[in-house]
Amino acid sequence: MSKELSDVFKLSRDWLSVQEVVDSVSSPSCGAISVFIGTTREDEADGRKVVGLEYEAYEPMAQSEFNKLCADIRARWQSVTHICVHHRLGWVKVGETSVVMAISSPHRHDGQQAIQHCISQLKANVPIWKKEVYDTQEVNWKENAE
Amino acid sequence: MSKELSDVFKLSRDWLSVQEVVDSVSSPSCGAISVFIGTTREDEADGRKVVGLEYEAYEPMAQSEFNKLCADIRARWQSVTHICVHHRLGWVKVGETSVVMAISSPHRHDGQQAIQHCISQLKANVPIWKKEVYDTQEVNWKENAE
Amino acid sequence: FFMTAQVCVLYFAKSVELAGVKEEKTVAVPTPISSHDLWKLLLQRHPRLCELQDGVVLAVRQEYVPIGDQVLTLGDGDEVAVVPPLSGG
Amino acid sequence: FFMTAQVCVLYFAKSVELAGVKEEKTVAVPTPISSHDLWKLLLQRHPRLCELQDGVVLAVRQEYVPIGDQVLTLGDGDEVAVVPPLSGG
Repeated sequence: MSKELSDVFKLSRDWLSVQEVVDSVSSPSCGAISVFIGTTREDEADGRKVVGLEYEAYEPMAQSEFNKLCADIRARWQSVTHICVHHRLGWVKVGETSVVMAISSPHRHDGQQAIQHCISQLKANVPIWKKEVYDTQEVNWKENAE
Repeated sequence: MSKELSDVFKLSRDWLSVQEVVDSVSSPSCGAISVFIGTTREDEADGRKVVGLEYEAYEPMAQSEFNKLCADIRARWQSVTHICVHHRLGWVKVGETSVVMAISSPHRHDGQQAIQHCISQLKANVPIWKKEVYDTQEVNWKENAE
Repeated sequence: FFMTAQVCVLYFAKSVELAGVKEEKTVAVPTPISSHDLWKLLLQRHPRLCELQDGVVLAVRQEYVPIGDQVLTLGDGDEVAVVPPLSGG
Repeated sequence: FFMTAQVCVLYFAKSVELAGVKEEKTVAVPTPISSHDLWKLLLQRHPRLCELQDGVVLAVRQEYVPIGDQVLTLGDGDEVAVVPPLSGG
């Protein structure tokens, strides 16, 4: 059985579809799909309410860092079949999804570890930024802890 | 901010909707949703091809074991907000989804650990069974390794 | 001093095929009884269940009970289930 | 012996606000140059970038370069980016 592998990365100014991301990693050889969904939380900072986030990316470099991340994942968990990440750009209201990622694998353990690595390395290495926008019109550029 | 927690378990003879499961755990206080999707893999056993799986459950006990599992998850990861599991019953063709589960949490680490615990404990403790059905009409009751 | 309870026995998965029945609404069972003796009683009714010997457990009033020394007090209408190895997910 | 390259400098996130510009298509830069000296040169153009001092890195031809002793050989049209701390996800 020859195995096709796909790495799909999309930066989108539209609403993200979980189903579309899941469908793009589905495979008859895979019994397990692990998914992570990140959404913008209701939050307060210094008495100001967060109303949304504004994302931007260094787009071609984001794609090349994603490719490196996929190579790293495949070196660590060789049973990983398909990897798909959709990330929002532009204005994302509180409660909306900013990132959806899915990884398929024949059995679940590899996919579950790989998805954790994928989100933590995406936050660490893929050149994307967000600023919080408050109900006072003020803004604050965020910084990932990890 | 008072926190509503929900534990939803559904046994379904119909196709499962990932979006429905994800929607039922969404919460403005949660930045992370971890999802696991189990599908029936293309497989062979002794030269016979698996065409599908037939699931059955001890339904009221499956619900009560799910309730215990949720209590266990909440004791281990106290930030877990909503838990939802949909599991198929009856005939599931190869390639179709047999289980979808989602857990929401304010931050991702708790949810990611909780979802792994959820699938492994569901397999170990919730009274559901499947038999593989082969292209030869033969069947074989499966047994979870863990 | 022993009494008898009329319990409802449920069979699942491979045990349905081996017992040839999914449910027996009133099975007379002495009580108290060890789970081991309860299993022996079910084996007498359906000898082919011995195929399940390794890995089977019971559920009594929807709680798992391993087959062993544990003593069960049963009442009329109590649900007893034969639980072959699980394979959900 | 030094040469000069005309590089394209890209600014992202907070560095856009501090520099007041998103992109400078042709910036004359000596080459070879250490990444530290390249950063100093950008600070001379846009002094407010010093707010980013802690945590900023550069990207040269879309590869991360920490600010330090590493010597870069630049060519005309090369892309240099100012990369404040990331916050994707």
